[in-house]
Amino acid sequence: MMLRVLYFARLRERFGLAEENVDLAGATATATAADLVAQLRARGGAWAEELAAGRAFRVAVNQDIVMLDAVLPEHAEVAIFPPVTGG
Amino acid sequence: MMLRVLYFARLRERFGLAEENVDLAGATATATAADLVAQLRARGGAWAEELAAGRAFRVAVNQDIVMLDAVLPEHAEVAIFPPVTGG
Amino acid sequence: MVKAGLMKIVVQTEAFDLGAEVDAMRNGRTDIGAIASFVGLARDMNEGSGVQAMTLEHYPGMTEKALAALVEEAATRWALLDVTVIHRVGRLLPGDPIVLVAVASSHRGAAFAACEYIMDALKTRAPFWKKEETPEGERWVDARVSDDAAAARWSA
Amino acid sequence: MVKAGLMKIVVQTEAFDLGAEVDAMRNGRTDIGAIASFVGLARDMNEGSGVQAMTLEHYPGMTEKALAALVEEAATRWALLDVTVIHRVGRLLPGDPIVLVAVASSHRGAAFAACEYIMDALKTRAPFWKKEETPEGERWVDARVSDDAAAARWSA
Repeated sequence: MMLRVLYFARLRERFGLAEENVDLAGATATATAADLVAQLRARGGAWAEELAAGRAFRVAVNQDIVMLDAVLPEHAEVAIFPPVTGG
Repeated sequence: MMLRVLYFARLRERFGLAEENVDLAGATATATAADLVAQLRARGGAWAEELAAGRAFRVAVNQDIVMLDAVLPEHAEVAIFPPVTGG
Repeated sequence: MVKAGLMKIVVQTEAFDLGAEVDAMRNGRTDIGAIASFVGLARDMNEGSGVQAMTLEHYPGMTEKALAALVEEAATRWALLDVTVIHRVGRLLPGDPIVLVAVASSHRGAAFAACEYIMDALKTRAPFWKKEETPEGERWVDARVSDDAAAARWSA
Repeated sequence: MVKAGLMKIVVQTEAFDLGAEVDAMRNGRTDIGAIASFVGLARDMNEGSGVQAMTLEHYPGMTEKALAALVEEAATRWALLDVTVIHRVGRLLPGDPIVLVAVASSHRGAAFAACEYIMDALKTRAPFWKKEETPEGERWVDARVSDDAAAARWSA
């Protein structure tokens, strides 16, 4: 399953990457945001560190913030970012 | 006891009077706002009507809103007016 | 207490300029994080009747004193950096601004709360009275029970 | 729901003009009784450090969508006549305005509540991030527990 993945703020800097296409390995129609996060975390280094369980990050699917158990539509735009601090 | 008495808004219109000097009859050092109101009420007509017990009016002594049992200082500026409606 | 010179209270017949008042508050300062402001306007309807115009009367001298007391109370409850209150008097038409309250603080919670507190207190304790011109003639506006309730919230 | 055309949501690098935005809301209307507004400004201090400048990053596309959702929620809770939200991005200096929220309603209670609701929700749900320049170097601002608490009030 192909996904467009975006990173913002501290995560963008830590990963050295603003966006990429990710092929979610072995994904079925019920693949979730948690599956994507697990695959990214397996890259090790900053990925393992920033996306570790218990770290505060947020996931948006097609521009709506979701829980990690949200199912990912094909070709979804998924964004991963720190808690927001605007205003 | 001489008092300067001011009327505002509907009361000013009903009484046909914006301000006057009132000699509070038989006043002692413990004369109160209620004593002044009673003397004005005794004038009858609009005075009796607008200042009747249970009518909503406010009294300020030297520009602070007070209860009717407030003691009146000599030469006080006393204002009697309807509940306020600004803003 | 609001520092001397950092509280502006004005009663005037002229219109006021919200942008200019807020700019004057923040001009040259870098410690203000939040400015909450309120503008109250004359409406064309009240109590089910059309309102063609209104005239605001006040009690010169007491008005300024009462407004200053409300602002000082707010500054006792919340950490405020600056407060401006401008209230118009005289004849106003529907759409005309009547009152401006602007409150500056380091943080938004204090700015919002103090601004609303001052407006609620002003509605019940500052000596202004409105007379409306309607198709049925002139009438003095009655005090609203909802304004008493709004003011009473803050002493809960 | 806020009527089509009566909700303005903008993300921009330029400064905004509070007075002009509020005037645009009330221009030609006589049904608005209250406009509550809020301006958030960049401060020179945060978490005990001097802040020389900050840069605001956002998520184009999602930002506008998230802000529109917050405004629609507010319009479901309170009877609103108009709402404007402007949020700046890019590099800002202490004293610079960051965000503007203005809410028009017939009555002040609704205007105040909706304005504060939108600000609280924006702080926790709109995708903006602040990076501060301090004497100790650059740092991303951490989300504040107090902002979560402020937003959670509204679902009580």
